Amino acid sequence: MTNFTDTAQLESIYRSLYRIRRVEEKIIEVYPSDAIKSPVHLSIGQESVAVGVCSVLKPDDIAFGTYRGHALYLAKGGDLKRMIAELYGKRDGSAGGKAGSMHLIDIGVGVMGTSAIVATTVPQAVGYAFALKSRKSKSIVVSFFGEGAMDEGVSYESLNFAALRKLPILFICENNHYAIYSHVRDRMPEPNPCERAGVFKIPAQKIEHGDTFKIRAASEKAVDKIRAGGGPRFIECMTYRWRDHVGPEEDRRWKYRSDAELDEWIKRDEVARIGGMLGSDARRAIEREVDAEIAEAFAFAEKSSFPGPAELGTNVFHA
Amino acid sequence: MTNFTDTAQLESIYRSLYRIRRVEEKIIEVYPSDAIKSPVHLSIGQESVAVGVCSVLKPDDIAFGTYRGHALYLAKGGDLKRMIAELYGKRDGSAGGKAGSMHLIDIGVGVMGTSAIVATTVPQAVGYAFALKSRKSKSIVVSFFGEGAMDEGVSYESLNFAALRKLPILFICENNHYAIYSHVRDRMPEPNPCERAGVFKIPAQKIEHGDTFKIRAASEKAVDKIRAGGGPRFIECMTYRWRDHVGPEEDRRWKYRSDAELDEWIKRDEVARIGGMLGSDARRAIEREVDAEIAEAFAFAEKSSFPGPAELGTNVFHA
Amino acid sequence: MSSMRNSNRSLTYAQALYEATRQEMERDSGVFVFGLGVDDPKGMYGTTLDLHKLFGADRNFDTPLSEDAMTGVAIGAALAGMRPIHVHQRMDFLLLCLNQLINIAAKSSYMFNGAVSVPIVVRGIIGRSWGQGAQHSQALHSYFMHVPGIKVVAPATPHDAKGCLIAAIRDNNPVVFMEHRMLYGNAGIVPEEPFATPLGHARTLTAGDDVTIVAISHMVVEALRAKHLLEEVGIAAEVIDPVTLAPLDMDTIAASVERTGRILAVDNSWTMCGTSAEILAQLTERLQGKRQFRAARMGYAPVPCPTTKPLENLFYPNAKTIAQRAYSLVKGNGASWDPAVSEATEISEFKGPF
Amino acid sequence: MSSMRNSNRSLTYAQALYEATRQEMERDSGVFVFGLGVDDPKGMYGTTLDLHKLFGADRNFDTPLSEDAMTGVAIGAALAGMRPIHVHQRMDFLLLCLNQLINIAAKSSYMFNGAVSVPIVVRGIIGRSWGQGAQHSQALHSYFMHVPGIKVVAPATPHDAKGCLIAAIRDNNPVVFMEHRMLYGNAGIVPEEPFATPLGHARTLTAGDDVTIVAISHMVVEALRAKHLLEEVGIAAEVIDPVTLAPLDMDTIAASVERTGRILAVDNSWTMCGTSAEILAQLTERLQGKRQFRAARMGYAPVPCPTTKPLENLFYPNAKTIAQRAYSLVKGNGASWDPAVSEATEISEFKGPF
Ligand SMILES: Cc1ncc(C[n+]2csc(CCOP(=O)(O)OP(=O)(O)O)c2C)c(N)n1
Ligand SMILES: Cc1ncc(C[n+]2csc(CCOP(=O)(O)OP(=O)(O)O)c2C)c(N)n1
Ligand SMILES: [Mg+2]
Ligand SMILES: [Mg+2]
Repeated sequence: MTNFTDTAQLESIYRSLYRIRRVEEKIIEVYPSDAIKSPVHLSIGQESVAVGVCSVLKPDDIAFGTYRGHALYLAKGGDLKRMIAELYGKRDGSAGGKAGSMHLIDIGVGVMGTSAIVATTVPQAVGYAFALKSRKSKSIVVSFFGEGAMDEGVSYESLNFAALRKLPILFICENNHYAIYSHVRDRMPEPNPCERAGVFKIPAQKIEHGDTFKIRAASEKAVDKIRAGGGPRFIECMTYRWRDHVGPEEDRRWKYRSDAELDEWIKRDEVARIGGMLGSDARRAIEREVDAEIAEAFAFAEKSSFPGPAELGTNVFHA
Repeated sequence: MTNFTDTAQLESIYRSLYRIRRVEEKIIEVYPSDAIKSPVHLSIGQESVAVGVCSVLKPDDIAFGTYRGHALYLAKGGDLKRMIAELYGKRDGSAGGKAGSMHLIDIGVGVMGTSAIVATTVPQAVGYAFALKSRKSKSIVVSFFGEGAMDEGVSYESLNFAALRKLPILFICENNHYAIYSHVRDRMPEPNPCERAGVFKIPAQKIEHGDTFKIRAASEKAVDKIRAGGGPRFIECMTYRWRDHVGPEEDRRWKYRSDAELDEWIKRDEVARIGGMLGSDARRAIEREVDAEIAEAFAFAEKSSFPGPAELGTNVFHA
Repeated sequence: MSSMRNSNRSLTYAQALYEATRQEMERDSGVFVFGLGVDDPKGMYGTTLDLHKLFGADRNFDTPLSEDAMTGVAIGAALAGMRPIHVHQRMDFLLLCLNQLINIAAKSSYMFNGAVSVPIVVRGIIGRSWGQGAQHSQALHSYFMHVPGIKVVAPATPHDAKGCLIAAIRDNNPVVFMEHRMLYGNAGIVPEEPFATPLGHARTLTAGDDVTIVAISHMVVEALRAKHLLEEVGIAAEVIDPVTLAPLDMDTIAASVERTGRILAVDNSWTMCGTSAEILAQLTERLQGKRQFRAARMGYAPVPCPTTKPLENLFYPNAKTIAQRAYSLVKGNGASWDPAVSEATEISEFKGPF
Repeated sequence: MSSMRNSNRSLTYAQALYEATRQEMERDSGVFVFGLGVDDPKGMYGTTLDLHKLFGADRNFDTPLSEDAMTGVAIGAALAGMRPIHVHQRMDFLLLCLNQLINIAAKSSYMFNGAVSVPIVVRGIIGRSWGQGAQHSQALHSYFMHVPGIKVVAPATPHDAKGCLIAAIRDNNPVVFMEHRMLYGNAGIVPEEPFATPLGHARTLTAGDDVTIVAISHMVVEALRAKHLLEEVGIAAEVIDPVTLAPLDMDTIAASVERTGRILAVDNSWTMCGTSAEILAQLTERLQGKRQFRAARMGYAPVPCPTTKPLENLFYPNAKTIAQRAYSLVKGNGASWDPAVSEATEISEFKGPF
């Protein structure tokens, strides 16, 4: 591990990791009841990326992400109750029930709306960074996307423009090896997102094994440079999705990946590893608190009402 | 110069260069008469790229290009009479007058239809190469595009797929430094098309100064490797457009580029340089022949009739 | 192959698509299938399942997430004489393909005066339910209908799924083939032998003299249910499925409306500048001075698709709302009626997780 | 600024666009302009000429050829509170932008239940003549009209060019702003002070009781010429310019047709699933049982745009063909008439080279 010694920070990181993990597990538990009629793309196994990066961001930094957005939303400080209510399709959801799991938003904490179309938020993040720079803001933007987004041409256009204009943006490529069931090596002659970012003269770094501390350290350095006006940076975080691409299930039966590969990543579980670094009392206290908060959020979602017919037509346009 | 000693080949190259130059000059001459009501993107100054590359292609190799397509069309063997008739909007044109200068085609010699939308023919060329490979053909595809196309995301998608599938395709980036009046360094943090192609593990090479022989030599080597199943190659040919982006005029008055830069390139004129390598009799014989052919082609176009109203509705669909 | 064929064999819509594809791949080595996930263990809802095992990895293959270039690749392969089938899990992704489809595919034959043809099939699957929402439920047929040079087919039955897919593959022009995931499980009789259903012909599914209901894609199923509801109140609806949207068989529709004097056009998309607008406009042009008629349109509510079920229910026309609208067309616009009807099973039984 | 203003000041359409942009950039530092060539020596036909010299290189800038990402950049900047104006030299290039415009811009306000707005203006210039051909002459307004959440404006006069552009910039929603290069040279009276023309209101340009002609963009000019031709044969045409296409002011159009009993809808695009289809469909819905009417549509010929002049002439409606069609609507469909009319000067005098 890195020289990461501040206990408060360690606890805060564990809290964030554990909270995401437990929210996802609770979703898995509830899902068979059909209370959540929304395609959930779970972050289990990938928590460390959002947690590591967001641990160095300020509240008014801005994050753009994807339909696999639960971890990012929570790590950046998104409201848990409104998230669960959104999954339930309820009026108190972050988008009043109109959006579901794939389109979380909490602009108060800088979580911009996520998208179900791969790579679409990448240029938006760049545009937001352009605005911040124009306005001489001290804030920065982080753009989270899967390695699948690196197949899309718009990502190259976005990297090029961000570099050309030296924009304050950190690109985080969450490389979980797969786009649905398609391995990255079947989509790229060489799976080299960092090298690809590099041709735009964007400093790029790859972090192996989903190591939370290394992701945090790399992000910290990158964010400092970006804030100092150094232009965009790119970090590729190797990670792994434990569950099926979408839905609550395990997916070993589909045989598109080997059990051994999956098991190796499960062994690397960052939640367990970092939890193990805490004293057992401290750990249990965090877990109790988080569990209670989650129970409350699901109860809140259960109790919230569905939007009524009049809400069908609201907010198509902005006044 | 390279060790290029075969006189017949030298003559053939000169003929091709001179022919393109003279066709363009004749277009400039005729243009003020409004006989050509078509946006002409002249190749003057850039002849060596198409000529150098096409000099190593076989008739059944396939070329895809752009709206700046006169040089490619002619170098690959396209019918001159039908080209001029097409510029005149006449029935005997390569597309019956429906297409004009931006959409030349002569599939008999492997010139696929060019497009007025930047970068659109790049993936088509890749698709054609996919078909050739599937069918175990010995032919290859060459995709010509301006450096402006390297701004478009679809080019990265295309390079990636071509490399992934090891397709028989040669990418020729005609880097004339400008997209309309926009310099490449204002569009790329570093103008490095070769490096960009390289991340897809496509061998890439840059040829300076529009040198016909170097372009030819590089193409020859690349084409050999491609034909042997080595997958895609990429050549960036530095070149320069002497005239305005579109239309017959010079464009010094627009001041988007320096006279000095333009004059330096005009000094490098490959038509004059290579013409000077020929004996004056041989040279004059070629020029006479070509001039006569061109005169004939323009006369042919003049005489051809316009399509009639019934042709408005033909060929929307293929039977 | 055996000559003993079961003429009453039933297939689902998804199976019919699979069979059409497999048979065409057997017939013509130039036919190939590609797109995100086509060779994965789910095989695009079974419609492309394991085709690579039968025909090789070059004829049924996954691609990078590069919809724009892959569309160009399809066009390029078609220019070389092949017959690509490009599959998109959601039609919404076609918004990435329009430069190639509209600027190139639809125009090449004309622009090059017949020198080339672009025989590609673009399969687009319309999503619905379980919170597919604003970006996974769009149907873009009107975009392709608007532009000359491209055909559009939207079969509603397993029989047409097979016959039209074969026709689309054999067609020498670009064809957008629109499917709806709520139709995939529906079963119907489908001949085993390959057959091509000629494009451009509407099907009159039920005869009736009171009102013509033209419905598109999944709305055909809802319209047929509505027809049964309407029977209960003595209204005979003639349900027409255009099947092909470009070219659109307006002769059949106009002849029906000339008889019934009433048209309800139910689209599986928004009405504004959509297929239902075109149908009403053409009827107005054709029947003016000949036959007065009453007209109404239904389609998506004029909002992006919401995810939560109660609002999604209001977003789509259904058997009940179609029947009600037809009822008021027939009885006069004030008339209302509240038929008892439960949600279509393909919707109520759909359980995600996607 | 001086209070002594010339109330009869004349500007061209292009100058009006320039003035609107400059004034809004002065008013609001969040307004910026970008797109291929906006800061080049030609300044997008003068509409953005040298704005960077007035407002700095960050507020009027050229971009790489990356339409898809640049559209996303516009959206992102708008999410951050800015008001980008993204300029496209040809509307055809918008086919590269539809994923961002349709899947994101049009849906964000609704999908996020009002938490964000996307105040972007997308300027698309329609090309025509001198062999622009199939890929440089398309008008895509019906694509944007089809989808809820995005506005569409297509001013035909210098006055509306200025007023609508200002309104579009101030609007809190995505607005597609459609221009036509054949309108750029037309002059008209335009107030100097900034003014916003409220979106969603049609203009009745001439009053007439015999036939309503609704025309779009450059077709407004041709329709007005047709109106004069029709006067010669005693036919009074009411020419309506919808100005805004989404939302479409059907009240004005329907009231006119209710009076005239005749509608000729002339679009600057294809008719199939286009604006003219929507207009006829809504008239049919609104006037049924109330007023019978005769109807016709005109638009691009149902082919890709050919380049050669003799065929291009047949591709577009013009003053003569519009007048003839209106004539036969009024006199009965058999009636024909051959008015003497020469080609519109903005077309005949257009000399390329692009
Ligand atoms: C443009 C587009 N193409 C295809 C899809 C279908 N799709 C949804 S998720 C996905 C995989 C994306 O993989 P990646 O970007 O690596 O993210 P991950 O799911 O692994 O987090 C695909 C192909 C889509 N939503 N958008
Ligand atoms: C997709 C697209 N965007 C913009 C344009 C407008 N345009 C026409 S040519 C051109 C410049 C292209 O430059 P380059 O690719 O370098 O080719 P060159 O003209 O220099 O040969 C541009 C921007 C277009 N035709 N297509
Ligand atoms: Mg992935
Ligand atoms: Mg160039």
